[in-house]
Amino acid sequence: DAVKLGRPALPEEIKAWDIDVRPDGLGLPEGKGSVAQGEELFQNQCAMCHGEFGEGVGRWPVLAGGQGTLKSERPEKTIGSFWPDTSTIFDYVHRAMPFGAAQTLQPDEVYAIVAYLLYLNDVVPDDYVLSKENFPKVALPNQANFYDDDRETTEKAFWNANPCMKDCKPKVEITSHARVLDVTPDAGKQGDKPAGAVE
Amino acid sequence: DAVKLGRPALPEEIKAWDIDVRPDGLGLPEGKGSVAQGEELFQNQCAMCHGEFGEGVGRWPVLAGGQGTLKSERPEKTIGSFWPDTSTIFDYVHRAMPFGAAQTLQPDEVYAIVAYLLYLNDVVPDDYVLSKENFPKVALPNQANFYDDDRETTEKAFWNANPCMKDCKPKVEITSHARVLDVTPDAGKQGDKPAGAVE
Amino acid sequence: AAGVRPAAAEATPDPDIVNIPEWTQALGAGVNNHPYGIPSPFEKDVVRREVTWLTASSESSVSFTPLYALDGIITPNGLCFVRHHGGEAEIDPARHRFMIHGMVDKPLVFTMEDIKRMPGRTNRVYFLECAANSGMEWRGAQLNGCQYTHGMIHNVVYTGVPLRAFLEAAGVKPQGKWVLAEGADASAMTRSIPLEKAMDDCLVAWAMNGEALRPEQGYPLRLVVPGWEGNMWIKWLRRIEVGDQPWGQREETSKYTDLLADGRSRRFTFIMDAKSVVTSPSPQAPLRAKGPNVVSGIAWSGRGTITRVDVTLDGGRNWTTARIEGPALPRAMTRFYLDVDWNGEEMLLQSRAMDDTGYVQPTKAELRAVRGENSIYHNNGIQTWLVRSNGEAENVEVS
Amino acid sequence: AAGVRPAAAEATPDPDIVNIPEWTQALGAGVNNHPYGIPSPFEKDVVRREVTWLTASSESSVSFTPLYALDGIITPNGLCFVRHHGGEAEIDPARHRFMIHGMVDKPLVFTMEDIKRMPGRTNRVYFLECAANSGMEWRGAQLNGCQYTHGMIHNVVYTGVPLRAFLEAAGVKPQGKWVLAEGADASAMTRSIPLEKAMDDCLVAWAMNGEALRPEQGYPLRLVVPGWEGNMWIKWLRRIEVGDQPWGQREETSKYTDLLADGRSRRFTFIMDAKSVVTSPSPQAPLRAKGPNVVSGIAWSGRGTITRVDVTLDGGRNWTTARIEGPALPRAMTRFYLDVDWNGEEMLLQSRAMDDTGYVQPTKAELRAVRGENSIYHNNGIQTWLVRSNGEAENVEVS
Ligand code: HEC
Ligand code: HEC
Ligand SMILES: [Ca+2]
Ligand SMILES: [Ca+2]
Ligand SMILES: [Ca+2]
Ligand SMILES: [Ca+2]
Ligand SMILES: [Ca+2]
Ligand SMILES: [Ca+2]
Ligand SMILES: [Co+2]
Ligand SMILES: [Co+2]
Repeated sequence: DAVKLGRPALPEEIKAWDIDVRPDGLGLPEGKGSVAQGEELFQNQCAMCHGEFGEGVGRWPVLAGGQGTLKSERPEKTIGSFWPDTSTIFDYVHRAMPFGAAQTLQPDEVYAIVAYLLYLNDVVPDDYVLSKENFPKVALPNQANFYDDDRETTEKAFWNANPCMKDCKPKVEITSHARVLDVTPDAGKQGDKPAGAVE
Repeated sequence: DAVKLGRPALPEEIKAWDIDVRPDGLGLPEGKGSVAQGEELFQNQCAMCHGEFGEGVGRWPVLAGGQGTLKSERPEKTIGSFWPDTSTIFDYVHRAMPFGAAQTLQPDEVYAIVAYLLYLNDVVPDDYVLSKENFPKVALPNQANFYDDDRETTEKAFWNANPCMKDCKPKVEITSHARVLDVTPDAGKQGDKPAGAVE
Repeated sequence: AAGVRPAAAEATPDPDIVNIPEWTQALGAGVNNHPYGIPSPFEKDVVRREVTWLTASSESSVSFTPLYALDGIITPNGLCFVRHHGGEAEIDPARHRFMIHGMVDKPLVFTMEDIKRMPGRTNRVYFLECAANSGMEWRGAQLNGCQYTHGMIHNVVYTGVPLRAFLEAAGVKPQGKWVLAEGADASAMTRSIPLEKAMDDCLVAWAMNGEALRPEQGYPLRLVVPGWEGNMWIKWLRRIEVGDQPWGQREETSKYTDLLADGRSRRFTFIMDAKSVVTSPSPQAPLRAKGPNVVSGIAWSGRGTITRVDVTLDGGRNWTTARIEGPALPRAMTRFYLDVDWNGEEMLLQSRAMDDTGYVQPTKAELRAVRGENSIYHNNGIQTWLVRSNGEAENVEVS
Repeated sequence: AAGVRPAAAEATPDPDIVNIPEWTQALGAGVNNHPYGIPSPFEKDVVRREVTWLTASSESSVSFTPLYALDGIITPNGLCFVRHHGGEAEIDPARHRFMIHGMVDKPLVFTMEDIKRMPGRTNRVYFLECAANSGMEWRGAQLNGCQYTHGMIHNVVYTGVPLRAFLEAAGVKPQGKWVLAEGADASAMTRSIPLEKAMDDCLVAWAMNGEALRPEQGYPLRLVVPGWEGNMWIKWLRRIEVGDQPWGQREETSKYTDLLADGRSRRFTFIMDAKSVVTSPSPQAPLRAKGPNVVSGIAWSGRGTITRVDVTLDGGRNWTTARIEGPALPRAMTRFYLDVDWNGEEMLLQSRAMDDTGYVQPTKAELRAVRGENSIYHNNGIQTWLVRSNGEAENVEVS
């Protein structure tokens, strides 16, 4: 039998929470905004962290640039260099930005900011106006470079019933030492900052 | 092979900690004390909690009396009415009393206090002097009434492969309600004190 | 208290859905807000509780586990019941020593560092129940809440080394038949334990639920005596002596002996028999609505593994076997559930545990028939909660 | 740092034995000193730690589990690592709602009270590992301590109801293939999860290690996604939407995709592969003496149960199978030990986990050969600690 718990969700309630936007455009609200409008909003509400041109201030995230770096030693993963879907910008900025005042932006404002971020990433020209109608047509440059988890085939060698137990190598040498020797923050002697980053 | 951890315990170290006294007298230190000496010590260091005659002050433990109550609805379990072994008085008073100043009594003082507690419990006369030498001869009245765990035979019926599942009784009636309805101390309405006690 | 409300659809949108709450808009505290975390302020009532009028002093008393608010099988360290006889020893681990002596070839002293270097370290989940748990209830229903009737139990994962390893390192002489375990607190707590048990499954443990023992649980070292009376699990363990007979200590003569109706007393009743209790609903956790509800409870046995728990809603006339959910390990607390659809009728709720020795938890009447009402210890009788139509529950006994 | 001292007999009696310590003489604190208990003051360094320079703000950062000081298999709630993207939401449970909607017959709203009344409640032990755990180490040894290299993992018992029960109550339409899970915090965290997983073993959980979830772990409600990336275990869970395709959310595109050497990226790499690490000795837990010592570590696999862990002392030339001690449960942290007799020679310590699918934890070289060094996520390579003759340990890599 059916569980008699919970109650029907009202349409207004679903609407209030159902703010996600999918790559195919499902979930986009009515609205539109231009690069120019987006630039103003961005400079006022976003640039203090992400930089005037999305280049990032200090350790705050970089949002633009980085094209051609993905195979390098220091990949810069931005909207233009890495993200597959335009919808993600809309969805994420609307749900979580500005950091500290989430979900305060109106649909037209989000459209405008997304237009500006696309412009900063060389995806649209400076007179672009983004709207619900033209939205799904805007593809991002790196979209084709994502593929589904294939570890079970490409890493098949890691399934290995009998790993070596004795005399597995002739000689062992140390190839790398910890870069940050004294990381325990409360022990007083802060070491160098390492190369990596927690994302 | 033998574990290479730990180090030999020195005789002085064992002596410092090996303070237990067994029913057969093993562990008793040299020394002695009289009922009269014990009385003085007890009045000074013990009576404020246990009462002048071991009758207990407020909720502090009763140490004397209670003979003949063990089959009653309110058994009073004291040294004289319940305890099997004299050695336990010596051992416990020496290791744990006075409450708050444990292990401050000297052997002669403990002998004297034990003598006084035996006197209060009608086990020895008022001129008794207890010592390491005469110690094991003092048996306590209830000693014969202890026997080893026999649950596996006397409670054999509790091992019952097929307990009743359906129509196990004709009728069920409530025979007793919680005496202390509102026990949660921080809810403000403290109930009556119950009959039992946590020992 | 409880107010039973019917399940119904809302007519107007719920403001807690349509209005964005502050925690979805403004940033919350940073990740290291509490380097050692604490519960939500909304859980402030989930605490151990002492019943001050039970004892003369807080240093020799008990503070009970809030079983009614807990679930699963692990007791969080901060909520494990506390029973002291001389207060909480606050020990500097660098100054703590552990000695093995008596009828051994080679008396030994270990530092905490030595102990953590011993081979054979292991991890085991065990319940620890005070023999006096439910002791107030021998003469009839007394305290209104499973925190008080059954809250002298906890269940954690211990990390330690078998006591056997230390005994073997010292070399037990052939005459050795018992050990005395002693604590370093102000009660210098002692208990005699048969050598057979000491060599079987006892652990010398320094960690519970992954971290160091809590001070009130014996930091830095505690003896683990699986399935046996909690009082034997010596906290602040400093000494093991091997001997040829028991020591007749206060806690195995004056206390922790079981006075029967005929005036005689059982001693050495070490094992904790199979037992169970419904933790919710219960007096501190009333039902709040008709319809689907979960009867949740715990079962345990010092003799082995819980194999089955039955639940009755009608005071023992008819029983249904409950679901055991989560690991069911030997001498460990086991969680059971029964999903019920409650129409608001009064219920007389009970649970009945069975273990892999075939032992079945007895009724209180069955227990009293053998033991009378003066035993204080080892009350493992079946508990009854009367659940009224308004959802409130009360500790009662039934015919 | 470490000072290795020889084992030796004392010449004079130890003052910590022959002098009665204060805690054996004077009464300690009463039983209800801390109604919710806290660790010993001597354990004050066993805390979560943040590395502030890793991130721009503490509200989007990580505080690491002090694995080097823990043992057994359960992580105490106060020490479970913390990863937030918008700070710690402090939610009033009376105002929390859980909604199921999208491609379902009947969209539903549940209160916390409703959820706790659902049939099918269960308890399960699972590890939760952040996909970025060890992410700093792709380009070589970086941080000196397993708290930092491996401390984005914890392991607790969850109490909850299968997500399936809620999906079935709402009635998933045939087109439904994915669900979106969303949190109520200031990041409104979202992840797409295949419906198959959602219907398999995911739980909607409200308790961890017996008590309510901690605020930093999603109080009052969290999604449990056994064996999969920690980021998917949505905290402060408020919504499940059913759909016919994934949502391409920021945390499954910009983040939690694995950039390979050829510039392409794997997505939907949900499962956490088998992995292990020696937690002691390690840089924060040096050896302090020659002779017997215990190598202690943890192993886990998102694919199933850990069946074996091998340990090498010589950087991988020769391996010995370690003892697994304590419950070894599917998708749960497992504890292993190797007892060693250390003569003071330098060691290159490693551990290698195997699970019941036959997967063997790879070396870092083997991983890099397939993935390069830019992946950030899913670094489950074998960790090496160099233990010097003075007992100090350092994070290194070997040929
Ligand atoms: C106070 C600093 C701050 C402000 C102001 C701010 N952001 Fe952010 N932004 C962040 C942080 C921190 C993150 C990463 C959050 C996390 O860890 O999940 C972020 C992430 C982002 C991302 C995703 C980056 C990535 O690579 O995944 C985008 C896009 C973004 N912000 C856009 C904006 C926009 C648009 C605004 C203004 C409307 C804005 N931000 C205002 C701090 C800020
Ligand atoms: C401040 C109060 C106090 C003082 C002073 C005190 N006691 Fe006690 N005594 C107690 C308490 C409390 C207990 C029970 C401790 C426990 O729970 O383990 C006790 C227990 C005892 C017992 C065991 C009772 C039983 O039934 O098991 C004996 C015997 C005893 N005390 C003797 C003495 C003697 C002798 C002295 C003085 C040298 C003394 N006490 C001083 C409080 C006190
Ligand atoms: Ca949607
Ligand atoms: Ca430092
Ligand atoms: Ca002795
Ligand atoms: Ca009250
Ligand atoms: Ca205690
Ligand atoms: Ca977190
Ligand atoms: Co007993
Ligand atoms: Co991944």
